[in-house]
This record gives sequence, C-alpha cells and structure tokens, in this order.
Amino acid sequence: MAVRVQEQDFDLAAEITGFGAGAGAVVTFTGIVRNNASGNLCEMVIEHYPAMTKTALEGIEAEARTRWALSDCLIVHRYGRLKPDQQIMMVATASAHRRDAFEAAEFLMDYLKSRAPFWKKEITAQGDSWVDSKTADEDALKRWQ
Amino acid sequence: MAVRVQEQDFDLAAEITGFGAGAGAVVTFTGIVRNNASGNLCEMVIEHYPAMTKTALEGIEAEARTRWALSDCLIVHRYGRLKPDQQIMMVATASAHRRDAFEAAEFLMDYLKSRAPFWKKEITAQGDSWVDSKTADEDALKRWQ
Amino acid sequence: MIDVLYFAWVRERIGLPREQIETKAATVADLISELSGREDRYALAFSDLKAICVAVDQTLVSLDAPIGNAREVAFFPPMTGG
Amino acid sequence: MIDVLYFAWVRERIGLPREQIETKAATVADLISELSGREDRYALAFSDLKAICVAVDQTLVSLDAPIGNAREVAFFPPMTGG
Repeated sequence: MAVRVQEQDFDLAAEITGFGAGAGAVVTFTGIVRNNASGNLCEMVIEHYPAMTKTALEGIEAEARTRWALSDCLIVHRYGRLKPDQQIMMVATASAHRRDAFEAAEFLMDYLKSRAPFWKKEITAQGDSWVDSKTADEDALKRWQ
Repeated sequence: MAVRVQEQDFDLAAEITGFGAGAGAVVTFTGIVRNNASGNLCEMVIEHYPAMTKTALEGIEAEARTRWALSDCLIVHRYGRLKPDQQIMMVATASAHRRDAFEAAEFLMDYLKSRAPFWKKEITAQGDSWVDSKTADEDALKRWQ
Repeated sequence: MIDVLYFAWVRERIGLPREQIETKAATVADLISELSGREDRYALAFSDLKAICVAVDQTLVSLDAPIGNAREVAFFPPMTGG
Repeated sequence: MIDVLYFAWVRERIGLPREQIETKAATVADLISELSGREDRYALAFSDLKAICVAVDQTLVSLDAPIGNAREVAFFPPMTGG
C-alpha cells in the first residue's frame, strides 16, 4: 500500500513488479497528457497543495480498502510541467477477484479527479488556461455514494 | 490492436510501451495463477482450442471496439503449464476517456472468462481437477447485454 | 466425414482428442444421441447436457443447431479462461 | 492569526499564494466576505462562490463551515486531478 506525490516520472513496470503477490487480479490505470482539441498544447502544468495532497490521497486509498478486499493498492501522482504524451499519474489495485480490482481502481480514479487537490493548466502558444472541472467527473462520484 | 495466444510468458511493461500513443487513459488487467483454497496447487494447466481461440478473441476485441472509442486494444492469453504467481493473461485498453478504457477492459475480461475456448485444470499432490465455471462469470455477461 | 473434437474433461471421458465420423446427424443434438449410443464413455461424457458446450466450425452454437456442411464439431465444458 | 492559501486561478486573481490574516471571522463564508471587502482582486476571485472550494486545516469543508481554531484555510477552484 503506498501513495506518492512526485515531480519525476514513474515506471509502470517497476511499480508493479511484485505488486500484489498472491493476488489473482491486478488492474492498472495510467493517465497520460493528451493534446487539446486545437492540437496546440505546449505543456500541462499541474499545481497541487503539498500540505494536503498526500493526506487526501491516503484518505481515498483507505476508503477503497474498506470497500473492497484489496491485497495491494498504489497511487502515484505527478506535479509540475508535463509535455503531451507524458504520464501524469497511475493507480494499481490487486485482489483475488477481478471485479474488486476493477471497481477499486475506478473508485480511486473518480475520487482523484475531483477530491484530490490538483489543478491543471494548459500552456499553448496562444495563451494559458486552467482546465475546467467536468460535470461528468462530479457525476461519476454518485456511483459510489 | 492485437490478439496473441502463446505458451511463453509476457512482459506487461514491454507490451504497453508506446501502447495507445495519444490516448489519455490506459487500463491494464493482468490475471495471475492464485493458489487454491487448500494451498496445495502445484500447477495450473491451461488447455485451449487452437483453431478457434484466436478467432474467438478477435471477435471479442472487435465487439469491444464497436462499443467504445478505443485507440488501442491488446489481449494476450497463455496456455500450457503454469505455476502459482505466474501470469496467465492480460488485456490492455487505451482511450481518450477513462470510463471507456475501464469499461472496455471489464467487457473483454467478462467475455474472455466464459466465451473464449480455454479450460483450466488444477494439479495438486492430492489429484487433478478441472476448474468449474462460475455462475458469477455467466452473470457478469448480463451487464453487457 | 466430419472432424469431431473434444476438450477438457469431455476429452478425458471419451478418451481421445479428436476423431473422424461418418454421420447423417442433422443437428448437434442428433450427433450427441448418435455418439452416446455407441459406447458408455460417450454416454458418460454427454450425460449432463447442461454442462456441454459446442462449436460448429469454430463458432459457439446451441445444442439444437444444424450441422449442415460443417467440417468440424467440437464438444467441451463451459469455458474457464481469463 | 491564520494562514490563508490560494491555488490555481484563485491564486492568480488574488495575486499571491498565501498570507497571514488577523480575523475574527467565525465561518469560512464570513472570511470570504471580509476578504472580498478589502480589495477588488479579492472580490473578483470570490465573485462566483459556486466555483470556490475550501479546505480548513487540509480538510475539504463547505463554505458555511466554522473556522474555530484552524491554523490554515485554503481557497481554490474545483480540483482537476487524475
């Protein structure tokens, strides 16, 4: 079980080597910087609230562990300046059963999207803009309530 | 897009290097041989129907691609003799949106479990037994119908 | 002549992985009846039809499916992949 | 004295990431009113309260939450992690 917030990149393969030993099912999710609709994204800047971030992620992870039988769980989230196609974050879940591993990973992602103190800003040659939160992301949380 | 059926092991990291370039969301599922309830599993033998397997997997993958907007999709399934903690199979999905990637991966797994021609046999010092299909696995398909 | 294939415990009960059969069976169910009438090992393998799946020319079908000009019929228990 | 922190466009509109404030505000909403009365940049940052989230001592709370003996109040737009 681990939560990490870091500026540097991560290696999915290294992260899940030995992950969830003895589990039958391992699910991973990797979030990657996509270009914007105009295709002119130079950078994505991710700001966070250092004093709160790790605690918030640990709280989300702890909640997932009370809901599903997980033999392992990992959240890694980056901050700082990222280019298109670079990795932003990952979660991994391990369980005896595939449904638990899938649901827990989706739960973690849904909460990370709108309950962990990160903010994304898109930098383009035409200017900067903060990424708006999506109604769909807020709606996604209702599934777990 | 690819489907592979093979006896040798696979390397998740290598499989998803460059996978779904340009996508925002990548989900992977890895199935691993678990020990049985008695803890005496020596080997898991996976039999398959070579003339049908690849076609069946390609059909399941094609169906997933009609239902979700996937920029990439991969299924790797092993056959032969496996030890506890060895990898059995994996799927990976890439999409612009996390929900599509998650749902498609769950769909692939649900269909692989009971519509792809693989059969598992547990070998123990006390004897061999074919793994029974689970009602829960058949029920899981109803979600997609 | 069609190829008839058996997998997993169906193969073990019948005692062979495949055989060529000369049959006039119109449907899969007819073919099962014909095989079951041959020898006990077939009757045993097909004793619980709820536990039998079938593919005609590598496509899953129901037990009442026609065989037509199929070249290959395969019998096996419910699949347990993944 | 409490530390007041601002993030993302709230930080940009107010023009600083954090400051120390002497306040008698009982609730977060009181603190927002007090800040908004100071200068236009605060009033602008807090002009749409539906777009403002708040954490008191690193815990998300609603705008009517009491401040009590909190040491840190943070204002920011809806989060966009993941």
